[in-house]
Amino acid sequence: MTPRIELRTSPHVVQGGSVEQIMLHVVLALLPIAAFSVWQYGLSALASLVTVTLACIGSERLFNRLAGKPGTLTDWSATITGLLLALSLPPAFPLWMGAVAGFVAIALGKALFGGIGYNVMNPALVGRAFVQAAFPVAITTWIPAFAPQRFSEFAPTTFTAPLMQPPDISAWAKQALDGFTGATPLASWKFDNVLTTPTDFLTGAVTASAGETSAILILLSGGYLAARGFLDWRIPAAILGSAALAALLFQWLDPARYPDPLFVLLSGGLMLGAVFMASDMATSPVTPKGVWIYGALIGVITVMIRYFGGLTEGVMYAILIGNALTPLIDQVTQPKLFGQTRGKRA
Amino acid sequence: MADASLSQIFLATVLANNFVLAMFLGLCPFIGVSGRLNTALPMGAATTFVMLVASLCAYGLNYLVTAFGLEFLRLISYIVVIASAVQLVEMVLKKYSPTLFRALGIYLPLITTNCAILGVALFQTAREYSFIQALVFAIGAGVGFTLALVLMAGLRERLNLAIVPNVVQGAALSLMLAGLLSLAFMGFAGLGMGG
Amino acid sequence: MTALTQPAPPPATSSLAMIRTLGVVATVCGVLLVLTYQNTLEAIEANKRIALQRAVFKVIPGAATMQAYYVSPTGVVEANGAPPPGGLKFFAARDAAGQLKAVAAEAGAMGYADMVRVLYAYDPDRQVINGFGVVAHRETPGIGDKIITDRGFLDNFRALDARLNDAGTALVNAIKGVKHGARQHAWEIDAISGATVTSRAVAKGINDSAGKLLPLLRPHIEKLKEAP
Amino acid sequence: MIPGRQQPTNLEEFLEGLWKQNPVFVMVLGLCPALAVTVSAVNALAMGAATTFVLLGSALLVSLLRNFIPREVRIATYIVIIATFVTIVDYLIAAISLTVYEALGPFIQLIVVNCMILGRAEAHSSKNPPLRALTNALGMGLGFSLGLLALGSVREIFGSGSLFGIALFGADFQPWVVMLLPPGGFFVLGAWLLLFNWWRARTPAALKAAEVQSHG
Amino acid sequence: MKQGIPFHLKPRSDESLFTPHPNGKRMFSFFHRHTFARGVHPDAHKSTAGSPIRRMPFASRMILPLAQHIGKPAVPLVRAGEEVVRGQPIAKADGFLSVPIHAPADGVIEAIELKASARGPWVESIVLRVYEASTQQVGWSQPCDIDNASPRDIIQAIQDSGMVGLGGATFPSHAKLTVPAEHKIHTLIVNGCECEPYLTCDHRLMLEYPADLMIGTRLAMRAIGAERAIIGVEDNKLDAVEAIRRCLPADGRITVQVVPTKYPQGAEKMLIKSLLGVEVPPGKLPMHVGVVVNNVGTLAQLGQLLPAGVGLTERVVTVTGPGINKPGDYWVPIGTPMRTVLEWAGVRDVDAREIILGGPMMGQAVASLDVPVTKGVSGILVFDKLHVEAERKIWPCIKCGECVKVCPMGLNPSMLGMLAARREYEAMGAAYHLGDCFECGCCTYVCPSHIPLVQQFRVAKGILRSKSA
Repeated sequence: MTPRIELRTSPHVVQGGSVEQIMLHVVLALLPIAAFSVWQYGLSALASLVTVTLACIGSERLFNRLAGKPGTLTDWSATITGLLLALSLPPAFPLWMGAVAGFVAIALGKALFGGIGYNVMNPALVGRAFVQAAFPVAITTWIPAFAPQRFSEFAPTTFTAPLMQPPDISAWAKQALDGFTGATPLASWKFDNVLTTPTDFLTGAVTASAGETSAILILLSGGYLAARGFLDWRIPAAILGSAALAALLFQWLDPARYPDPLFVLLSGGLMLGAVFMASDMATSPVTPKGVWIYGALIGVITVMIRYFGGLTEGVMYAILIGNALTPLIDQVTQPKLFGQTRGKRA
Repeated sequence: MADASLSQIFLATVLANNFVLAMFLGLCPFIGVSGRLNTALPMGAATTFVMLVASLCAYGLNYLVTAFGLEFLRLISYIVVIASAVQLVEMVLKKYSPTLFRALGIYLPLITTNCAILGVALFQTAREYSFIQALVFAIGAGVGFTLALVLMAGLRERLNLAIVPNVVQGAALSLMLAGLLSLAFMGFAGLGMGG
Repeated sequence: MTALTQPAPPPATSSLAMIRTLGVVATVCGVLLVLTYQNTLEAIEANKRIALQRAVFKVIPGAATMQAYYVSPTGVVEANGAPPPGGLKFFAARDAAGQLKAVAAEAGAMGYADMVRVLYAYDPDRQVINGFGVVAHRETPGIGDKIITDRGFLDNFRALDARLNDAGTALVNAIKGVKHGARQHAWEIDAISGATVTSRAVAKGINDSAGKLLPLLRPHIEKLKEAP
Repeated sequence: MIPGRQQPTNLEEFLEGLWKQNPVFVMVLGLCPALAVTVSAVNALAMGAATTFVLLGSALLVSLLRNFIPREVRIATYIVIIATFVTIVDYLIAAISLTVYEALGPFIQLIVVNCMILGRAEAHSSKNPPLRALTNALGMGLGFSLGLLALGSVREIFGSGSLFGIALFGADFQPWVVMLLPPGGFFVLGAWLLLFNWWRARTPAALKAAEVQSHG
Repeated sequence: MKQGIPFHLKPRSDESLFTPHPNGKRMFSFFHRHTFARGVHPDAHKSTAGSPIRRMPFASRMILPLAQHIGKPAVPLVRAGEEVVRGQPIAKADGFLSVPIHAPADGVIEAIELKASARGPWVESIVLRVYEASTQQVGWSQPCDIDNASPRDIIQAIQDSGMVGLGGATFPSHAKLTVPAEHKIHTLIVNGCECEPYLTCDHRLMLEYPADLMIGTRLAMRAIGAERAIIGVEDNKLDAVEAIRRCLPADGRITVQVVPTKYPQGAEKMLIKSLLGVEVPPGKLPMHVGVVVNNVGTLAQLGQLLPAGVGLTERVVTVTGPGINKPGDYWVPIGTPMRTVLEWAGVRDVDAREIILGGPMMGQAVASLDVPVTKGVSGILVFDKLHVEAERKIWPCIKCGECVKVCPMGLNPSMLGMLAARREYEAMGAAYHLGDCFECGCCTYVCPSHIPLVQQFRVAKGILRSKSA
């Protein structure tokens, strides 16, 4: 009997679970949201999803080749970045701009710092913030949800020639759906004090980025991921909780001026951001206590920007700031060493 | 601008018009001293302090210079007086508070010829801030500088543990990080516009 | 420059030498400065005047001359030197015949990124604001800077209602920005779609400025019309 | 001035700042004005010219007075001299063009704290005769202007679709506004430095030369 | 009689699984069972728990390394060619921190030479050729009157028995039970957790030899002067709890307490925290909080050996794993080569991939089948091809924080791992408490990036040690 013996170091058993598995499940969890978005906005949203995701995957390949690293496409992280990015863009965002966003997301958000695990900010949000700053008009040009002909024609902006300005689509949008104002619920509230009803939010009949409106789907997908342990439930809980608390406080201070917490939770990208973007593992704190602080900060900053800033939506920036704060949060929330009395840390 | 409220000035200076991330002031120390957290914080504190000194000096000097119609001496007097004042403060600190000197002292000479310091003086003059407004502005500038410095230091410490591609090392990486931070800070644009 | 050739520290210089040097350098610099200052002063003043005039004339078409004044509760004085207490600056523009065309004033409000400073023209006869120009802004290019070019937005300032109440103490209707396409009254400013923040800043700035300036100005309009 | 090394020729002196020790790309100095005003090529050139003027003026004066200035007060003297020339250039620009003056804003006056200028005065002008100091300062100034131009051009091309105010892509071009904003400044300079790093990594000899220079 | 026990360490009821919190936080006691923070829950795989311990026959040749314990190696008392009887000391302790070695069978000393050891390097070992006629009869003894012996006598007797910590630590038991005068020990904790998956040797010992365990426990209590003993058993071994409870002495000084099943419940500091609610400060020993911890296996064996005055010549070993035909707990004579054990228990196929001494979380893979079973071997696990996962791709740390959530010592393995990758060993030791890591393996167990964290920490510790030395 001469068994072939392999030498390994302890522990010799592991839990299973792998980076690929986590990432794949996030992709799967995003698919229903993407599908809802396509159902809502039609062909344009579909084209945007496909283009942005392919741009991310292509850029990842390119940078891996430049860095001489083996392909990392199998980790699905580029796919997640692409899907998230596309879901956070307006459905009729010109495809060439979407491709730019995808490229920037991978280049500035990830490849620069050494790839997966080393990125300091959520790549999708880096891409989103870049195009928000670069193309401020296009990224605030919305199309109506559930327009009747959404499966038969593209929005005129979708196929804008590269480097060129997208055409003005207000006339097209008005004709596509009667009474379409082109303002997101947050803008309507901020500038005209018009509140969108929760029913509209839940059915998705609002003006928004491609993947923002399906609150129930987002929560279901997030719940699935959290239950499987692929997502830290504390992060969305802290963000949504602190945002709701902040909203409640302001509403209590001045009910006429500030909306109710439900509106704050349902409007804009708060749900999508809290569940899928802020929870990006590489850019959120590792310590359980740190995670709460991180989430609470993001929630509060979001409300601050929405209420007092120049922008109507602040989730993206709040998460980026949270990402930037993550190393500091990690530093101050190092776990308490077993047996050490509190306050005495070397 | 002269009628802006204090909280507005403070918020705008710390966040929306952050000296480093939105106004490009104080980049040399920002790139140079942001490598480690334990130096970033005292550096930020020292800078804030010097800004306050500079702001006080500039307020007085501007008053004098305007009163005598010697506007063409403004820049020279600012830089000379601020540099001397910092030197003086350094000496006083060394004599009366050695602990504080050890904490801040080594940074003071580095800071004196930093464009953020002169920036505080020049901007408060250009915007015709009142005395109190100028002080709040200086503190805001210092806090904003410290915030940017500390954030940057945190990120850079973390990236020290990453396998960053070779061509991105050094100043290029710092600038790209600063760009990302700056991008994130754009979210604060217009914060406090409603007062 | 290198450690290899580090020279031994030279003997300490006497204080006299230091002071002498600083004195010489200060003198040289002072001479240079004064020379520059004197030689450029006129050109700079002229530049500023021309720039201001150009801005005012752009806001008040047909104007040929302009004069800056301070108005305060005590009266109107020509703007030379410091303003009187509570004084506000405004410009009176006259056409070639010396007739008062309109008055112009600067207004400012916090926009998206920083102060938006604009110049507006007020026609005292019709009690409307009928001219508008942007002096300085740091708004987002492509969005906020549409206030300079957007036709629809500039149309707001053909005859923007700025009537004073009978007592002459305040505007009858506050000037305010409304959502794009929702303008119903002559005192409303139709915001630029997508640039609501900047548009509203302009409206707020003009409202604040006009609300303060016009009541002060009203008693002196006739005098202004007379005085050349 | 390492002993045994030959005194550099005037051409070398000139090229040093222009290329080998380029203040923007190699030494990464004077970043504040480099990033703040380079939203267009014209602004970049104006800033470059202003800085070059101050460099030349202070180099000349410092070099002339070099044997006269005691060591103890040299920094103070240099600062005064530099501040003088900055004030002069401030007035000159305002006299020449108010538009440019307003575009550059307080950053003209901030030239005074550009560490490159003080560094030149201390490391070069105070040790060399006027002509040599001027040559070196001119090289540095042009190198700085070149760096600013490189930044300004990229930012103007992407951010406004034009170069020196001349439209390049027609009316329908979509400007990349971010390039005119602070993040764009950081990104473009970062990208240029990246390019330089990459280029230097490909030519190890050049890298070594640069290292020697920057330590010298 | 109990005045020596600090108030906050008052014994808890041994009745309930849900012991109330000593600070009176009763409200949460149903949700918050008493245990340490964090840790993991690996699959138990304790299929061998149901069958009694069997005896393994003598191998024809036994190998007895002189260093089977922590401390100085023993000094041989025999020469090649000498005949020995089972139980006879063949090597004596070299100083206090050392223990003797006894012949596991009748036979003749073949040689004293270098032999392969489980840790890799070859070590000085006594090779014993076993007579085929050797019986279980112990031919040598030095009985000890345990009822009247002084603590010092007991400790001497324990050293003479060659006993070491059988849980795997192999720290000489007499040394562990020797408490410096400045420490007052109030409690002996008997560790019956056996939190490692697969292992059941302690479980079977508790079931089959509870009386011996009582004797051993009492001896240990006497040796250290403890007023009480608490036997902590994980709640997946309630039958063992029942068996022990039946043997508990009437004076109530020995109690058994159930703790939740969680890895690493059996680590000394964790068990103290679970049972008493106190944390042993970093860098300190249990005796600093008035506690000494001993393994059930050790005490049960002591209870057998000491009254008879015989040495440690065999121990219970769990031989199991997917690659074993006849898994079970065996009395294995110390010195039996691995090959013999595996032949006896049957290796399922020739493609056995990994052979581990000890449990799967902290045990050590062996390179050679000639390695003998030593005093510290609690289990032999054989994983076959199926169960040894193919080379898993190692990803960069994605900072998921799972390791931080499971590290029982409250370390930040994520940070430590990244520092290790950059060779920043000083920072690991100084700022991130590397020294407090006891290599339980929880972090590596959960890491989705498959980073060999524990291995990195071992290397780092070694480098730090060699630097400070």
